[in-house]
Amino acid sequence: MTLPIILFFVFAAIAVIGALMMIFFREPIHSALALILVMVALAVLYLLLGAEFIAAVQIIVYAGAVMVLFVFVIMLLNAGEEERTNISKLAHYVGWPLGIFLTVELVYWMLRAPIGARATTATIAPGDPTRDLSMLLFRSYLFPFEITSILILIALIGALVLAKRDS
Amino acid sequence: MEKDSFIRKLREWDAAAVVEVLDFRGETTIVVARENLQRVAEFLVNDPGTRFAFLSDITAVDKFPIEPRFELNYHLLSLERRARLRLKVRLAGDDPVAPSMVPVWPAANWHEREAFDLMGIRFEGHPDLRRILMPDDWEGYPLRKDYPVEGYR
Amino acid sequence: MEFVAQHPILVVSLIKIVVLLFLLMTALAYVTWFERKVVARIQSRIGPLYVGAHGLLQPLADGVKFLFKEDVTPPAADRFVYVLAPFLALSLGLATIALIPFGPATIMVLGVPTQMGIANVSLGLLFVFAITSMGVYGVALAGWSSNSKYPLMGGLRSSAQMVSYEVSLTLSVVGVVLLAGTLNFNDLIAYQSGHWRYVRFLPHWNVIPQFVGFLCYFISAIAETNRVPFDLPEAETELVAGFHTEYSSFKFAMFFMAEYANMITVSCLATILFFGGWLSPFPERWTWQLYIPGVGLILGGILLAYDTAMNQRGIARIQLAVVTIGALVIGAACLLPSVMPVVQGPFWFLLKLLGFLFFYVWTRGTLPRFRYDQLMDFGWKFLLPVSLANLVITAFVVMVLNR
Amino acid sequence: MPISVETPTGAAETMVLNMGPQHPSTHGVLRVVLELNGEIVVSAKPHIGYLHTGIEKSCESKTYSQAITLTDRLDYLAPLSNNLCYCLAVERILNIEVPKRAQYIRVLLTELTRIASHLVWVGTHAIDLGAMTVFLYGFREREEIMRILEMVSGQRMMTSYFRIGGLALEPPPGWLERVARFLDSFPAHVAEYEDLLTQNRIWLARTKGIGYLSPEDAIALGVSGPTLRGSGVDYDVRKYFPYSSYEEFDFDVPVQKDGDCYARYLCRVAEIKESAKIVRQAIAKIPAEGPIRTVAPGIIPPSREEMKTSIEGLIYHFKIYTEGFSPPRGEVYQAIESPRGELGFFVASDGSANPYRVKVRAPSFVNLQALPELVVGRLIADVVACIGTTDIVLGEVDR
Amino acid sequence: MNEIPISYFLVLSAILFGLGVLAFVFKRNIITVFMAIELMLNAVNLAFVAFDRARGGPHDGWVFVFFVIVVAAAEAAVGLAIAITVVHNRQSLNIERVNLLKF
Repeated sequence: MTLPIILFFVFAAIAVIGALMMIFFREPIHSALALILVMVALAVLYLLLGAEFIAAVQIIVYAGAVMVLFVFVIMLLNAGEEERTNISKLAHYVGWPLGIFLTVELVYWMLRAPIGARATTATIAPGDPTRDLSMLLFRSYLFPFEITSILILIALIGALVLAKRDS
Repeated sequence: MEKDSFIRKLREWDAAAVVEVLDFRGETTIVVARENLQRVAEFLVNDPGTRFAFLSDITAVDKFPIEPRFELNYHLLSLERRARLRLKVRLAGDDPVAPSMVPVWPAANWHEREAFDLMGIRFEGHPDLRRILMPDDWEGYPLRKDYPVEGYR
Repeated sequence: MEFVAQHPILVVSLIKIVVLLFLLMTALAYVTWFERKVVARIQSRIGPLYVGAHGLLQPLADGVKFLFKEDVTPPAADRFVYVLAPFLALSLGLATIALIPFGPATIMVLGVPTQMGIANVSLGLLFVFAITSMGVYGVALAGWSSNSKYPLMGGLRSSAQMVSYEVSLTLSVVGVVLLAGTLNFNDLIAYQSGHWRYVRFLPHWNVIPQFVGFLCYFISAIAETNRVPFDLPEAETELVAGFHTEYSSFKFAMFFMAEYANMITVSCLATILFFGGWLSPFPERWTWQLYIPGVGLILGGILLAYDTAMNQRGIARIQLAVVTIGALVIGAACLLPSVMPVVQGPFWFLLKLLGFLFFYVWTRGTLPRFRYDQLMDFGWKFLLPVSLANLVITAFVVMVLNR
Repeated sequence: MPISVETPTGAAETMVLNMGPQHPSTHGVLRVVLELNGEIVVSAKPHIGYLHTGIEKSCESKTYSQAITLTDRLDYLAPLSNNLCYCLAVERILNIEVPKRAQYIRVLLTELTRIASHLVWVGTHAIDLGAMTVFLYGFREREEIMRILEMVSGQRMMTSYFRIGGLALEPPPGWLERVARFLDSFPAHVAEYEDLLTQNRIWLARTKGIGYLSPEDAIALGVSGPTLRGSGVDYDVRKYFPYSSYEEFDFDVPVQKDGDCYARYLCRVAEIKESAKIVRQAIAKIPAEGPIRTVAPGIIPPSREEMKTSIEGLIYHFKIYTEGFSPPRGEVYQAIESPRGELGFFVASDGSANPYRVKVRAPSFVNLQALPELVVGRLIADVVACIGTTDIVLGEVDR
Repeated sequence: MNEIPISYFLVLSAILFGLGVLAFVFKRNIITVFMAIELMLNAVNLAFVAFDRARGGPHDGWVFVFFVIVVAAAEAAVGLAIAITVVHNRQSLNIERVNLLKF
């Protein structure tokens, strides 16, 4: 057991427990907090994978902005406990088995993935990773990058139009 | 004397409006009948010769054993004429109701609420006649002379 | 034990964490004392006076008071979140300090050369922003979980305020990053060493080319830490106490400490990004500057000694005597040839930090408070465009110069 | 205890916020029920009476002289104004004239309390808007005025220094010099407040255009004092109906046209300076020697010397202090310009030794009525500014 | 020494994705349903980063994570705006009540 492996298991456990808590909590704000926990744990895992920049972005954008938005909306709508309604019979009886089956299947295929089976984090990429990322983003992927900025703008305007009360 | 001119104007306008004129220490008081109060007030506010647009105060006085028991004093001020005038209305003890002056002077709102609260005079046509100083569930009208000053209610 | 021996960095880091946490907690307490004294001076008062000489033990007394006060939880509160919020606020406030370097990498601990500062991360600046961006939760959750109207409004206000000022805060430092070409604090400071080529007496600090960026940064930082004139989330005279209205006892103290920790963090950042971090403002050839910390402390000690002898009586005299001797001893120690180079970095760093903290208090003593909509207008319609323009111009200049 | 609060507009998306009675910026125990849409005030209802002490009723069971001490408790920031107004009213009923020296001293002291009151106002208003330093500066100067009042009357706040027919005591020697010293240092201090506030961008943004009150509305709502003059109406009782020799003093009545919080602020600051001017003139006018009480046997207590030396003096002294005096039947309404506006005392006498009815026309009470007019449609932060500039004292509102 | 098999990350990613699907199916609050989507996106991101690490080389995987995060942010903004509108129109956050295509 080396330190990175211990760290991995600790934060993987935190992520899974957080995800479970998100499912089982009834108050939306508690669910949101659990999800934030998952995201922070994931950020640490990214660090273990050597993706510092992605870890920082994960926290800044996901935990620091998107989830703030969620919390903000929950506060604004003063969302209380979920009401228990009859969910569809199918989901009720087959939901859990199907979900677990899906998970197991995914795990199986992930383990059989040709790339994942033999590699470890020891594989070290040459060069400065953040510099490489920026080169990729602003050279090879410049067009998609610009498209996403337009997407953001559209989302911004769309959110504004949707949330604005009709006067 | 300018004050006499107000009275003269009032008399010219409606001879029956002025019931009585009192003068004490340079203060002129015009006693008006309850029915005429609103008309007189409107005249005093609107007539260019008087222009009592500023209502300083409304005071209710309880003359307990004497009838008519209540006196309402409206202290008026004319900023243009630099003059004060007191309108007085006498109300019977068993019928302490006066027309509300809020339409004429918006300032009367709280003054009338206070008179209602502490003296139990009701104002007809008041937009929001609730107790103002005393708690909402208070019984009795503390400033009346027959209100016990000591002991428990 | 073997595990520990295998990971000496772990042990050294733990030691550093403990030492820094202790120093930071003390500093937080004494920043309140500092603030009260300075504000009192501005307002022609004396400030804390009776607990200890010059009120020096006042922070201690406050701490004890906070610990022993009744801890009230509103019955309608969401207990879990209600308890979580102050912990979140304080831990996030303290966590950022871990990334701040207080001096160059010179000390040896357990045979490991290490830096004054806990972590040296290659994307240090980015991680500081990552942690501060989480800071909203403490305030927002506190406001929401109290289940009371004033805290809710304070919480909503502050979430909006902190999120919007974060944008201009981040944008205003991008100029510096563009100039230095790095996000690492050590490299950022190294970039600022030396002096300008033509104006030899001016240190090569980023504040000179990035003055607009600095102003934007510092204004946003004041807003981000919810201080006057942007203290709307806790606007005392409107929202009673804003998001922490319902908090009492130590939970309240935690919010208080978090606020001061945030103040220290953003001041540290300003020091590192714009004022050359631990670098001294004087050129290196002036070797006498090495004596400044020691001589300064000794002079301060002498002043204190004079005060002790002339103005103090009784127990205050003893307390001050202890402080005086401490100052003199440390000052003398700073003159030892082995210690002298080590204290240079922290000395200049702390001096600059203190300057920023003083500025914070100064604004608090001078300015009225913005109204909420004016604050938002200011953030979005003035600060953001200005910092964006600063960014664009800087990028252009950097591009032209690098060509 | 749940308090049901009606929402006047009944809109679904609004929130009702109880501002007060325990709130840092309601200046006491005012409770304003605000209906908010977001942070915008849809309706505001002031609820008062938390400090109701029944002073008017209490006055009816006191003798005329005893009632003076009650008037101190009305507007506790300017107690001497209340004393003065009540004494003037009773003097009117009695039809007695106060010696000139006493009149000038009255003017001087009431103007000092006006300065003190306005200083407290500037300070509290500033701290409401977040500028805390002005508050402490204001209290620094007020402290000096309090010391002067203590020197003259033995009390800092509830002085009860004015008595029917004159003053309570001969002021101590050297007090005028002290007032003069205060006046010498005072203008520099006022300049300090103005430095901090008058041209401050944030201050302007917080007060300019906020809480507009048109002159017509102001008159209709009976608003008086600086709140009225901020709307451009130059009504000042000291000029319109001079009392206590105010006609002999040369001063201006500051008037501003804008009718917003800033205009009211400017009015009050200018008024501080005008008051200082009046005080300076009063110092020059007050004769060194002369009676401080009028002579009216059976009504005004004789001087100490007379009480000790003549039998009539002793008898009058005993009678006045045990059973009081009985003015003729009649009722008067006496108004003065208190720091907050037209302060009126209606005193009715039935010929007995106790006032039959005392009614206080409290300027704060009337001015507070205008609050909903000022704040509806604005933000919560503006409510604070508007409560600040209406300058209410709850002791006077609730009586 | 400092090696973690990449497959660990992949398994974790699969588990998180499965939990996200379950949350999506079982949660009835419209906001928590959005959160379930975020969880699934996060799981996918983890897989991206892990694969990227396994490949070494240029960090195309990171670029995709970057894009996913951006799209998730946009989605959250629009989605929450829709949630607010739904709540204003239906007075309920329950997703079962939002069964009409037209209000």
